[in-house]
Amino acid sequence: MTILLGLIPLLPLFSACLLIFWQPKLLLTQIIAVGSISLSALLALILNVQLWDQAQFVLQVSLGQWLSIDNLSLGFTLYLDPLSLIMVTIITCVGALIHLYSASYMKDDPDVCRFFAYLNLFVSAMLFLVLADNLILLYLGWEGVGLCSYLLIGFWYREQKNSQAANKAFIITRIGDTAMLIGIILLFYQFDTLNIQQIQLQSQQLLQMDELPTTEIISLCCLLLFAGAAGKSAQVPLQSWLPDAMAGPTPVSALIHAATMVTAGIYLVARNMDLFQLAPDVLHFIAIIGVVTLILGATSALAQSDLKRILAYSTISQLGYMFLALGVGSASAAVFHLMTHAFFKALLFLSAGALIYCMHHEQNIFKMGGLRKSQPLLAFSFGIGCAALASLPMTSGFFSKELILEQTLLAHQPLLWWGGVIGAFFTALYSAKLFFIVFFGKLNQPSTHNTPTAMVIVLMILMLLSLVGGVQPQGLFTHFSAPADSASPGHTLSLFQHWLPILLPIFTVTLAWFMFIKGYFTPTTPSEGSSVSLKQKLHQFLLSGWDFDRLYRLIFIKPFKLVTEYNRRDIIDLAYRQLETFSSLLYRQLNRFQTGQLRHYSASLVIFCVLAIAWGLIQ
Amino acid sequence: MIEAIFMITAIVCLISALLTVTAHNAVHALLYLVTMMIAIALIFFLFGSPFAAALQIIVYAGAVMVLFVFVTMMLHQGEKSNLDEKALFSLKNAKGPLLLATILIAELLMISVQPLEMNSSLVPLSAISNEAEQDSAQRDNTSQPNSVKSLAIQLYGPYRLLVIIAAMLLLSALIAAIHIARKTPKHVDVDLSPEETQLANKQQKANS
Amino acid sequence: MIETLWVIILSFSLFAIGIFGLISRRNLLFILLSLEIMLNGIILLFVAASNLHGNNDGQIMYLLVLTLAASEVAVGLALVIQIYRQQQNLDVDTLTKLRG
Amino acid sequence: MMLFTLILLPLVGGVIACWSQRVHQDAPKWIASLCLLLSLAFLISIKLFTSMDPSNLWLVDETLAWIPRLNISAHFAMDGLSFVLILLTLLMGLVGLSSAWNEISQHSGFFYGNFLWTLAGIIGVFLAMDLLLFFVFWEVMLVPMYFLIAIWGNENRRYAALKFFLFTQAGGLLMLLSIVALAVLHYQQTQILSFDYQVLVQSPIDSEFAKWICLGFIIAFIVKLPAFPFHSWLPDTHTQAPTPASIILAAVLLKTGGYGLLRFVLPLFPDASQFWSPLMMGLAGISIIYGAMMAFSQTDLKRLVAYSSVSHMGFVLLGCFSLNFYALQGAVMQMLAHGVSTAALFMLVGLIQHKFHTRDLNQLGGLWSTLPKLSAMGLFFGMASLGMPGLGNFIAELLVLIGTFKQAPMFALVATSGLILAAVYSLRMIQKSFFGVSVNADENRENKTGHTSKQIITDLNAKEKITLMLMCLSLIFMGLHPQPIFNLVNGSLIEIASLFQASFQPEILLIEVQL
Repeated sequence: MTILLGLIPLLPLFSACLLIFWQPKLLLTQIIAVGSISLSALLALILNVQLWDQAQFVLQVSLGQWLSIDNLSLGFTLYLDPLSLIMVTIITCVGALIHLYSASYMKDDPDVCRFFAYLNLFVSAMLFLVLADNLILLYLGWEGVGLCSYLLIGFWYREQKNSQAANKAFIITRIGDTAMLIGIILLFYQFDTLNIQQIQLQSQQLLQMDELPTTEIISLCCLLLFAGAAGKSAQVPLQSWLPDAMAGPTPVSALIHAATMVTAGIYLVARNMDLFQLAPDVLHFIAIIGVVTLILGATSALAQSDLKRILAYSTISQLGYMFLALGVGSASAAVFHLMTHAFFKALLFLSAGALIYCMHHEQNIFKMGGLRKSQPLLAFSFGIGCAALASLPMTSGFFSKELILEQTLLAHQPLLWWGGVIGAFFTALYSAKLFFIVFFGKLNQPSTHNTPTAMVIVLMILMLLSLVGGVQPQGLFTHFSAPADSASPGHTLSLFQHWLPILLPIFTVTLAWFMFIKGYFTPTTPSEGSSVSLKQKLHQFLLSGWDFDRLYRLIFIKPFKLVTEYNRRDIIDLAYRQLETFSSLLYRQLNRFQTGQLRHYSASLVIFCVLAIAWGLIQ
Repeated sequence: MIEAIFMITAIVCLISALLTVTAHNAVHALLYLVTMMIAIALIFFLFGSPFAAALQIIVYAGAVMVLFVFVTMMLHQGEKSNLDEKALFSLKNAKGPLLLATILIAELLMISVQPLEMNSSLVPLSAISNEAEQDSAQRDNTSQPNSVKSLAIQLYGPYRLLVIIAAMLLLSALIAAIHIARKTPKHVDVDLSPEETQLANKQQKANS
Repeated sequence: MIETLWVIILSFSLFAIGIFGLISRRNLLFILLSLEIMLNGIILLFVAASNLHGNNDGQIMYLLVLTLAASEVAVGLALVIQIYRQQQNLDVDTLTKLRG
Repeated sequence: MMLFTLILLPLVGGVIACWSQRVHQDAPKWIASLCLLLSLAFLISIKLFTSMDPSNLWLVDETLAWIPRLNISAHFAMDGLSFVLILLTLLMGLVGLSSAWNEISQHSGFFYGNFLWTLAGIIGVFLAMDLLLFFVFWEVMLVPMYFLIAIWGNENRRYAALKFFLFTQAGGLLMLLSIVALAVLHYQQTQILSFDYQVLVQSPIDSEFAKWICLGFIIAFIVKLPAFPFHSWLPDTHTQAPTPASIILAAVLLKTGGYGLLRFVLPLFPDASQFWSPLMMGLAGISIIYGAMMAFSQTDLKRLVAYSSVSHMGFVLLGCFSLNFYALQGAVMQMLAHGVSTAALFMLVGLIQHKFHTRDLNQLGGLWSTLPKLSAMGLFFGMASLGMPGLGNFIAELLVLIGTFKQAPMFALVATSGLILAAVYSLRMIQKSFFGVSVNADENRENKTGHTSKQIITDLNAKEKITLMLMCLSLIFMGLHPQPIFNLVNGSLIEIASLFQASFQPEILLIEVQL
């Protein structure tokens, strides 16, 4: 069975190398790419089936020794336990579906082979990340994923803005990764090993001891690890790259910016949950960040007019939910929401892709109206996706989000709970608004060709998953039977707290319907007059994702550019060139003494002798 | 008695030196210089080194000064160059060098006065013959100092290298002088008057 | 007996006169002449010293200085002739081609 | 005599190459490559056939009489560290050769002669155990490099060559001064007059002068390894040097500075280097940040890569002076990885300059559409230079950071921010040269078609593809399986590290050093 585990990450890697070096024709690339991913998906499912009954299992396979100096010894060992099994299944299944989808979506693109090579490389890096047994191997997967997202966002490299978006994504995630690297190194000095399991064991022992040892170093490590997670999963300080990352092809956004890469941060925190338990204030900070991001994402999604940017902001807010769940200590709720979110967000993105595909690359939602009749399938899939997003009852989104809200309540965090509820309200509002604008109202642009069959199949499967995904995998809860979950069994939810999350989505959807009928959802035209109304300013503020871009440009980019531009000719080099000019100046001065007059020379000779003798006499 | 002779020759020497320096006419200067050299030769004689005196007269006054006379003869334009000379040098605009020279004399005298309080005096040849015997022993059998014989022995004894160097020096000076003074075609012919030189140049341009 | 002091005074003054001539005169020939005067001053000292110490070193040195003076004059005068050929006058102040 | 022949081979090869130009136009190329391959084989054979007793640190150790009166002997010795660096020299020599294959046309004999003499000088530097012999080879490797730059360089090559020579020469003289001072002090204290490293290392001198002598050595090596205040010769030299010369310069000549620090400064002056280590770590931090910021603002491609290597060598300096076993391993690894990645980058930039006759970033662009293979390689090596895990540079920087965090967290923090800046400038380089649409590729094709036929720009030819592919594989090998290199260098670094950490008990000291 361990060989299967070993094969899962290596298969996409082999196919990626094959595609890079061999660059076969279209059909062959599709077969290799989709084949390898679906094979590893199959392997993952097989593993699932075999390990379904065992509650607690650990599978380890070593692919080779990486480096061992003094007491730092790292190896390429893969570690499988219920958490990483779930992650592997999500990644490989969603990945396989998206590969199938993009096989037809990208078939008329000239360098398809490069696209599939990057996609395969991405999936293998993600699998290494999830299956890593030590933090440096995790970091290897982490950076590999960052690299592939950079390559895929900037896939259509001809437009300048695509490669700029790719640069922005890579640099912002790189900031998070460097913070994480510092955290890893500090962890190495704290626990003397980088093996994740040993760190968890040592932190559990530390937890048993009543007096907690040097907590501020451990909390610093946790904070830095969270910074890395925030970078990768686009949380508040480092989230401005995700909306711009929509410049890449839609399947890329579906796979990377909805299902897999952005969840790496959550996996990191979930995997090191015992370590984070040692730093309760960091967990609280994570929860706060989660809520802030959740509200930011939801409100900004309201003001967007581009279909994919709305979905990007909604991903940010759903990730905020997951971090909220992690912050209150229930990793299982977070991972469960991660799973459901992966399915319905992938569905939303892929149907959006199909929509754009048949509206021949029109992405502004106000230009697509009344597509209910011309695209019934897309309307249906979009409907299910939006329902799951808005967490209408009986959809998978409902179960996971409601679980998160319940966990926040159990963890005695009423304030955060209210934040979550407000977020849920806004989420329901913008998803309903999106659905109504795109599929109801008058038809102003006919959709030409309908979606190919491959895409339809994928959409069907994803619809099924996002509906039935609500059933919680049995293994998940036993893995995380961490004490925090059952912290306060006695505390029961008050009636109001129990029913509000159930009724809220239905109420907001009807509210949205009325607003749509009244025509509140018209695009706010920017007024020419100097006096920009408050509504205008608010809309602009939300449109740019709470203006983080302008803030960063002001604080970091402008001074950095100013200093580097000023210092282009290297002040130090200038100093050495001054040396040169000084010596030529000196030459010109001394030159004036050589007049060429013979009598001057002899006179100066005599004067010198006179002075010398005088000095001799004085001594 | 020797003291008196020395004093006279010294004064003659100084006056003639001063005159050579301040003379306007080149030939006068030369002649004054010759008299100075002869006076110095006499002083050498007084010191009791006849060989040096003879050499001074023969080589220095005789050969070197004659060389000077030849060159002045070649370059002297007669009256014109005397007039030029007046323009080139006049005592009133030579204040600076005069001042310098006097300071220098004063300093040199101050130096010479200090260490020599022990007024040793130079003894003419005959008086010192007795002390010479003792120190002549270490030197190889020089019969008596300052005689040409002992000079020659020394010259070709310990100092033979010096002789070779002097010879080399003279030889190189000879070659250098010949080479420098050689008349190359593009030079104007020094003994032609200015009009003839233009004529020569025109011819040269014609036939080249 | 001849007072050493006087001899030194004589040679130093000859030397100083030579220097005065060297600096003040602008005609190259006269500069060479004053050079000769300086040399004579020095020769005087050499021979006086040789006599004072009773050995022949001074005279040998005199011989060397003599050869030096002779060769120096020869080369000097050759140069004077060449300069005269090019400049037609021997004024030192006009010969400034070698300035910096 | 083995090591002496190792130096003699390139020297003699150079002479033959230089002479052989008269025989046939491209005879020197073949002779040079033959000579390099021969010396590579000789080096490998030395390593394989020498006995492997772990107790004796030196693989090969031979002394020849040189100046008996001053007890100066031509003492050559090779251990793991110098073996690895000589291997790098010869490999980069071959890479330089392959890039010079069709680029150097006029009087190529003299070019290959100089090329091989520089390599001989560098090998000498890595083998010399006697301080004066070290100084001799230190100067010997400069002179041919000066000619390489001054004759075959780009537009104002004389200025750059002179600047390069003056900087290193000044450093060298300072080193000579400190060598002599060291020998004299050593003589005063132990009555043995010797310049030999192995003798000097036994009895480190303990006088307050030791600090200043150590500083003399450090400055000489910092000028060569361009650290912050003395780096301004590198960008000019690289922009004006021909591609093979700048490959050799970047890949190996900078490493002589790092090697000098490891070999002569740390062991000879243990307490003095402890005294200087905070200042030097500060300088390293500054040069990392300064190099990165300067690289960001450059428009000339070669200057950009030059400043990036200033930033990378800052890591080596940081690694050397954090006096910790991990950091030392990291520094050596950084020297190797940086050597390979920068040599490749310079080769690519040379190719771009050869094909487009410009190094200006603003005129380049959209290379991916015209030269896909070259751009793919450029992307790979750009990623290597920003420290992408899985490649050699990352391992090196990781180890240096681990070592430095233990010793001085503040400097390590500065260095990690250097990582971010590294990403910034290499992404800018990749984006401005490979992505986007070529700014004037279309215009200059139109106006050029007037007189020249449409200049078809060919992608990489077979030879270049092989060299670059080999370098990619070596970087990946260093990234995923660096253990052999660590084992090779282990012996000498334990020696150095044990001087500094009293508590450092290398339990793996006795393990058998195996390839």
